[in-house]
Amino acid sequence: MRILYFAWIRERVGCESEEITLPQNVSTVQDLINWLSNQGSGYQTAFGDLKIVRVAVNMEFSDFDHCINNEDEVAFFPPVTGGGI
Amino acid sequence: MRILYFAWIRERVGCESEEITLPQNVSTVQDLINWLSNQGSGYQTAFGDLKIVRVAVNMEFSDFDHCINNEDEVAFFPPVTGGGI
Amino acid sequence: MIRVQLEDFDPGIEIDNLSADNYHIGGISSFVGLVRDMYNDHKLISMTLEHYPKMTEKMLEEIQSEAFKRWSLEGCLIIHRYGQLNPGEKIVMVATASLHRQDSLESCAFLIDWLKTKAPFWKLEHSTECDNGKWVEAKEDDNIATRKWDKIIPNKARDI
Amino acid sequence: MIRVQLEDFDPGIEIDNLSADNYHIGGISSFVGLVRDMYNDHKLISMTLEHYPKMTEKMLEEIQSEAFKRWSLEGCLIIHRYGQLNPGEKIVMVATASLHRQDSLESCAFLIDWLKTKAPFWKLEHSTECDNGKWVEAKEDDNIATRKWDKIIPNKARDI
Repeated sequence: MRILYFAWIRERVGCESEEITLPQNVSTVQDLINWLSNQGSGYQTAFGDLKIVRVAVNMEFSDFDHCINNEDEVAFFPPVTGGGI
Repeated sequence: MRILYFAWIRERVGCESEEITLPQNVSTVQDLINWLSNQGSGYQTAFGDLKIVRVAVNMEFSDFDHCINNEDEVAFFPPVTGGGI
Repeated sequence: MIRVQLEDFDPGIEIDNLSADNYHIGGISSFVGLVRDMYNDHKLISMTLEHYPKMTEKMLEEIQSEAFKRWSLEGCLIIHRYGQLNPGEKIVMVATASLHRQDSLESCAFLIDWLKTKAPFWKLEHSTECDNGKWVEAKEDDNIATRKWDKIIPNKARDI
Repeated sequence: MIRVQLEDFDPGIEIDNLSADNYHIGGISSFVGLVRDMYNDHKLISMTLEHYPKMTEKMLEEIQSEAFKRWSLEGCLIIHRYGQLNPGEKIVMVATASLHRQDSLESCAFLIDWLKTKAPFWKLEHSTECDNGKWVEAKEDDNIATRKWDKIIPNKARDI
């Protein structure tokens, strides 16, 4: 699975993207967040306040209970702030 | 008094503007229209349907019962159709 | 700024001028009106815009003042052409600049609605059907569009 | 048309291109977003716009399709820049062309509101107060502005 990180989530995690093999027992976005949060303090601070974390699965905004599999591209980022003013 | 005519009212009256001395008994726009309508068939057709005639006195949209005097500039025209589309 | 002119204009230059040296501006909304080639099922060859010059300037100034009163604007532009115009040519441009986008979006829509019923312009259409020209009648829809602004009192304190 | 680019753009050329050779168009509305020099009482030196390239294109296409579904449009343009931008620089432009002015005015406002909450862009502000940069937080107001469009079903048959 490909995971992408943007903005301050990227800064806290310490990388832009990574390839992982989905561990057993990880079937939703929330499972993935829980698993990642145990991979180091960078991940832990990145996912410390989930109210300000958003996720896209295969470039669609998704909920944390969205099911994922090894072929998905999952991106984590803060709420978007585009569009000029 | 200066009177201006625009669009099809100008075409029917046959001139763009004229200077007149306000006749006795003409104290409102409506009086002026009545008086002008007796000045020839052009005026008569121009003021034939007052629902589609608008007036400005001194460059302010006005009603037909607006009082006028010799120093005023009175303009007659159809409802405006500016502004592109 | 108000301009009533025969000549064409460049919307890009006008937009740039409106924001030049003012780095507080966050957005510029504009509307450019063009001459269409079809009106009521007949093909337009050209149109002639007649106006009442002194009153036009006065009314456009009043419309602009009204926009500045109702919204927080950093800049405002109204350009209206007159004379003969062919399909595809620009007739009118309104543009407003503001810190926050809603002020400029709303005031731009307001300006073009008001302009249609308050600026003393009359259109003579030359079409394939009527080469001598036919004076365009005002639309009741335009009056409705203008009147809707009577009810709208924007909140200047908003921060969107 | 969708463009996501580092380079600046010329709104005048974009407006001209949107109406080129289409004489049915009666009006073009546009919104140009600029980098402001002040945000929340501190002076901005520059900002960096980060985005999720593949998803950006996809979302902008979806937003554009939604505008074409809701309004009668003859043309639509969304340009969004990314990378480092200084105060006064253009960030974004949306423009829509239609036969009647309300379609283009409403869809232009819709596009910029939707873009703010649906396009995956994040702003890093470099200010006098925080030279290393501070990520801009999303505004609840933007979500409210986006949601208001859920209620609006424009009437495509209108002739204003």
